[in-house]
Amino acid sequence: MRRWNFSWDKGVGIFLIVAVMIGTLLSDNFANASNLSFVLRDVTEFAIIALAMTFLIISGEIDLSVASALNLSSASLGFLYRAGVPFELAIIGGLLVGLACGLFNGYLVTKLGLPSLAVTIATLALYRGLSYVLLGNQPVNELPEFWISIGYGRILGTFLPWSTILLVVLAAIAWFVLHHTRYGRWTFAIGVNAEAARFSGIPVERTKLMLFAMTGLMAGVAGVVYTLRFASASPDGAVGYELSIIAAVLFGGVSIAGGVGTMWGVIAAVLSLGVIRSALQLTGFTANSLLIVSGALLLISVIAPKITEALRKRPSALGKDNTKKTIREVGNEKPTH
Amino acid sequence: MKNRLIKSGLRTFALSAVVALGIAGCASTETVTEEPAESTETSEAAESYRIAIMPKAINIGYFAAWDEGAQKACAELGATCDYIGPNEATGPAQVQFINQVIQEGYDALVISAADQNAIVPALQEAAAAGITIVTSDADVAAESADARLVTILPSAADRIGTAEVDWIAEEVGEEGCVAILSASATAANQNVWIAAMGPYLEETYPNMSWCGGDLESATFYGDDDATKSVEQFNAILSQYPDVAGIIAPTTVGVLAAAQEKKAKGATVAVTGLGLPSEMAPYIEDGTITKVGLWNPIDLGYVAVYAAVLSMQGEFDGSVGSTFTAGDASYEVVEGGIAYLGDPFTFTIDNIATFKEIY
Amino acid sequence: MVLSKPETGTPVLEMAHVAKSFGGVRALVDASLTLYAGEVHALLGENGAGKSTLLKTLAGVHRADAGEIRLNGGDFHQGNTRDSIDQGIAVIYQEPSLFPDLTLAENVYVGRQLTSGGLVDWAAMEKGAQALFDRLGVSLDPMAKARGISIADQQIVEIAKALSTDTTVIVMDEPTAALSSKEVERLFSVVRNLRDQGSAVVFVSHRLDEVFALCDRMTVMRDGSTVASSLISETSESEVVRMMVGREVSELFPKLEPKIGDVVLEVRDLSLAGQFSNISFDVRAGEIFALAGLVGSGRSEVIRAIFGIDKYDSGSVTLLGKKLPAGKPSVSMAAGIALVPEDRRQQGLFMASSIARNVAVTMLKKLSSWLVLRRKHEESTAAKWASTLQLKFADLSDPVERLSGGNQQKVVLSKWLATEPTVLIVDEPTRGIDVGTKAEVHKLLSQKAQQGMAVIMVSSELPEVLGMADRVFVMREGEHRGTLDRSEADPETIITLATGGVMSV
Amino acid sequence: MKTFKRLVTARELPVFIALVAVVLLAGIANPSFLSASGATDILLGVAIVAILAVGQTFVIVMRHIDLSVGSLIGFTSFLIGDIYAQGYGLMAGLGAALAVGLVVGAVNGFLVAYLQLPSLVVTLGALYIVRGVFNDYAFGRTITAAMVPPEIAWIGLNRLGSIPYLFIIGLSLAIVSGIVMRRVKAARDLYAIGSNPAAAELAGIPVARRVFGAFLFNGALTGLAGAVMLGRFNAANANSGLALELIVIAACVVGGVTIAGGSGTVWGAFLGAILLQAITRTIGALGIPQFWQQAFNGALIIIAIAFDKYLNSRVKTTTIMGSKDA
Repeated sequence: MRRWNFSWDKGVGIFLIVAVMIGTLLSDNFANASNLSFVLRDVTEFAIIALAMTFLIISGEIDLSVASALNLSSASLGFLYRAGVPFELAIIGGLLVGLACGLFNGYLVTKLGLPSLAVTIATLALYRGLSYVLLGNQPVNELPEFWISIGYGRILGTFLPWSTILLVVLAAIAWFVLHHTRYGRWTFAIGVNAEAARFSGIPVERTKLMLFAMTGLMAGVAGVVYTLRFASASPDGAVGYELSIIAAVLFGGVSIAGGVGTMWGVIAAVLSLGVIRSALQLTGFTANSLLIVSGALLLISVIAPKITEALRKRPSALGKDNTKKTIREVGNEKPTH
Repeated sequence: MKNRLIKSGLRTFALSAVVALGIAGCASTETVTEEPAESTETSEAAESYRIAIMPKAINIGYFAAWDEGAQKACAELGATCDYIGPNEATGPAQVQFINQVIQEGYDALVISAADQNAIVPALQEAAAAGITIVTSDADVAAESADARLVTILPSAADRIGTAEVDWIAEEVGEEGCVAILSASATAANQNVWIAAMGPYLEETYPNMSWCGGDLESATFYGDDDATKSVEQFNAILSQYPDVAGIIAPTTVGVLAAAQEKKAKGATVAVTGLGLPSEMAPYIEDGTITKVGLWNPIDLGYVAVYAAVLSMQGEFDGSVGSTFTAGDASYEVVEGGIAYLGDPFTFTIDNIATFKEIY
Repeated sequence: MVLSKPETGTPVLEMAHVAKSFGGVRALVDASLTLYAGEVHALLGENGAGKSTLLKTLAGVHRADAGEIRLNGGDFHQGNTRDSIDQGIAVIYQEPSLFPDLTLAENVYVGRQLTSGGLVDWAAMEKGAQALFDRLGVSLDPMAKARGISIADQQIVEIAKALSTDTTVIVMDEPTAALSSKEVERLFSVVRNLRDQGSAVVFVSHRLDEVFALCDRMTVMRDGSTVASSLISETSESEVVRMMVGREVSELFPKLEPKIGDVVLEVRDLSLAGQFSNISFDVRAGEIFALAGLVGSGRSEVIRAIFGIDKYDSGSVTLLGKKLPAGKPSVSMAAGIALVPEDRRQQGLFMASSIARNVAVTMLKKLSSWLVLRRKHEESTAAKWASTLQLKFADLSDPVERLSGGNQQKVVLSKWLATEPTVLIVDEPTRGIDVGTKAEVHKLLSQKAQQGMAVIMVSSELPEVLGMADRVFVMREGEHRGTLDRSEADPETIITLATGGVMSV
Repeated sequence: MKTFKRLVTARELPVFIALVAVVLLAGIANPSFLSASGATDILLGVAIVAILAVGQTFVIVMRHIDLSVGSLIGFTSFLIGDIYAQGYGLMAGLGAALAVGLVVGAVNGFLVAYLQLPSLVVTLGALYIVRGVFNDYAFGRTITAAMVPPEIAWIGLNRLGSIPYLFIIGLSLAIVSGIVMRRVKAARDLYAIGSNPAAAELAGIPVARRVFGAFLFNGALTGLAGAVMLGRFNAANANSGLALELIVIAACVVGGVTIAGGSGTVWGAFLGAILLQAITRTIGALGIPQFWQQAFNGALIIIAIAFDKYLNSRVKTTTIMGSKDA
């Protein structure tokens, strides 16, 4: 017999539905195809990076440099294009730069054994700085019309942005890999107990390196999407996205302590935040309110499971649950029992 | 003060309640759109236009004055104007609000572009949806000028740049090296002005130079952030100990420079573009002799007129066309630009009056 | 209940009819423990008998639902851990809980640092800790950080901590589990010393030989209740075992007749700086090959290197004629080596994950067709092994942290047996497991060996080594000291080789 | 001898050496850097980050983190000016700043200590909420020099010899906090908690109360530091303090306060803040182009962390139970 367990990711799914319903009730301009396309387009870059960040946080690591990596990829694309490289090649260049950012983070964390929180605060500054080195004070604009129309336009005859196709494909892959392949299992196992994972023959360091690399690559993909959507590459784009992305992932039920989370919870969370933003704007709240709502949602996402847990105290022979989850997992951890 | 805090607190609570309970009722408790302008009855407006007034960011004081002018015009024209925008001055953040403008079917959008490129596709989409777009205070890139009807700018770019050079020349006795404390490296306005300063200083004042030998070495970026601007001010002093004057063509930069100059008792002359209300203490105590700025109230005011007149069919934004706002008339010049005129300067003589205005 | 005649005088501690439930599970039903000053009192019982819960009630970690606790004839206040410490209860847990970033002196005084004038007095703490270390006969630098000191030293620091206050009761929860025999002897002399000075010591151990060597009295628990309490001198090992398990354990080491085959694993000149050097041996199919030696002699390090957890500096490991790369557990695993590690909770299991996931983690590739992981196969595999090893559980989706220690070890064994390894390495396979499960594990290892698996066993328990091994490879200080056949292996020879000739037990 | 040995092995020493090296390097390249005014620059610039780094150290040694400080200090700096401008005076403003700091610290502390929620998530939420409330409260208004209480403005502008008062405030705070963390029992508990949380519980340390207390202290300190920030800039707006949290954490990390908890000192964090500031300034003094500045900062933080790791792994002996990766 299976108990139906309430888990936060299901809560987020319900929350998304409720948010859509409230938005529909409160604003005539909310529930239509055009608004949906705006919401989808707005969350694309966040969502693409969040997919990779989900893996990373589940494995017990974190990457604060993603927004800078996104921008460095965008800046590299612009730099190459301005230098006369064909646009298609420049896109590949941007993707490779994103990948390189991720690999560098991964190298510092897995090979040198440095804590990812500290490392990626440093590379946050480094990658942003390199964007300035590449572009100086000159943003790149006048990108090829065709590509901009892909970046901003919609699929002919529909309301769906082209970038949504990319997002759906990437999300499907991410969901499949996380929940239906051994690589996903490895990710969870490493997050629950990295040492036991190593003793179970899981290539812990290689997996983590791959996860950092993938996060960098997704930042690169997001960087390309970002460049096309805003028809320009500049050194100061996407500032501060990193905390928003991490907030979205955590809101989606991924535990900062590692080992817990679902892909669809994260997707629902990213969409929820887009929907709420839209609903708040359309009902006349200011941008400041969105900050408050984001913060409140984040807190609720960690408080709510505590409350449900307290409500149905499961019988446990261990007595007091002493697994206190803190930021420490970002550094090193040695659970004591 | 107390009321505001309580209001903020209540709003936070209300928002949290919406989130926590997922109930609908609260959203109607309060909204923070601008108070509708006092509806002075107007004769000329047969229909009431809805116009979105979008600053680079709603939290910047300068734009409160800009919005004041816009609201005044709206009241005169019988239009309904909503002051909406992001809380961070970036293009991508602004795009989300341009989307809202499209979604809510506004008739016109008056916007100060936070990013000269990033918002262009969104503006084009808005234009395609039939929205009249006027940029004011900050324009989109010249290549994308067709994304808007017309732009209202304070003065010709070269004039703002050269005026600032003239101010600093006067203060340093037309001698010595000068550095620039700008906003962000990608700030379009500042970059255009700085470009105009470069050759002008070299040609007009033979005994003056750019610190470090060229414009690029003399330019520092404070990112319109108080902390960073102060840091960069100090970087200028330590890198060029002989610097005679600093031009800060940004309200954040000039304020930071004035404060730091006063704190350190530095002798370097400082001028630039500053809000009189913010700069008044420094002008009054002699830290700063002169700063300049156009009147942001006028910028907002004229932009709303341009938008409404165009919707009424009385103005088409083409080069050479003219329109009247209040008691002044404006002509559109090459590039689809209408200029307000020379920047105002503020000194000890007039600061007392202007600090009360904006 | 079999009660022996009480000692004279009032008991220091009386725990009577203590009961405690967690949710619906009754961990303690009717537990009693009486302790007198100047005795070492053994608390015995299988895992899950309730020993730890009873001690944690005393330590202030848990609060009893019912029952009476009296200390020095007065009421014992059941508060938090602080309150218990203040009342003179010191608990030394199985895994010492020091603070690696603090100095040894501060570790001794943690939570109640010495002060003068309201400020922490570092000089006094250094002096105090030094005095305690001297009294315990160890040379430790009180101002050195605790990070990196040996487990034996950690235990000494814990004891120093207990001695630094007016402690009336010292509880030691399996203190010898990770100690070498030499260190055990040092510990015993410290404990006897404490007893002679009038302390009451509660000693928990699964090693009956130690209990009989050290303790004066004992209390046996089973299923949450106290079943017996008597003088050690009035009982015997077999009687104690019977009381603990509630039945006769006829065969603790059910060794089957081995069928030794060809060499499957060749280890040649394996060296790792500071850990071990020039280790060479062959292991044959069907034999149980024991690595014996003191803790710290490099046994665990050798098998970690063979499996690839640590990268060795030089030498080679060859499995079935194929050379294995150094430092690659995944390759070793695929080639047919399995390692049941020493530290079950930290290295062997994903405590918060389900039983099924724990069992399946080593064979995710086999359970996948192309890329897709087939969950049905995962569950059926787990179910198969659970029944093979007679695992006691409610649901395969339950987290393993809800299982008892013995059952947890079965999960670890399952996950490795499921890979059908050529060589199974087990490191302290029965540490902290109750007697009943111990016999089951031994039987399983014997069976697997008989079926042709090569088993390498690291064990600190001599009876286990002698009872199970076909050959014994003895190490001392990282070097090979001798290899003994089953016929020539006896405690004296092994200890002589392991200690360098000095007999210590 | 023993004292000397302890001094040499102290984690703060390399930070200090690096600082001296950086200053000398910059001084050789650009002599004005070594002048009194050059030093004044760095000391003035570092005051805010240094104060926040001191408070953050209390939190990080417990293996926790407080991301809400940037939003909070911005809010209270605005609040002090605003309340003064409304005519309620300086003390009312400081009182309000302290109260807001205490409330935010208490909420963070309660959620982390008593509900045992992860501090990263809790304080990230607080970062957003405080910034949102602050922006809503400020809403386009700015605090100008005329609205700054004159006492605060005076402290921000003046110095003792060539040492700015703001730095003296920071330094005194660091000295006092340093002594507290070394010599006060409750503060020693924070190290124990960060070093081994489960063992701290068993050792009878009131873990929850200490964690709550540290967050409360950091909140109160950050709230009051709003006055320092106001004195420093003589102005405030809705963006004050934006993104300061990561700089503060970087300063702690550079100063040897390890993210994993249990080790590091207030003095180290203070030195770390000065080192970061000096490096930023050095880049300018060495004539490295503007656009390279941020990249250099990032690279230098990486070097600092890697160096820390190198240092620790040298000190650490391998344990029988296997060495742990950091």
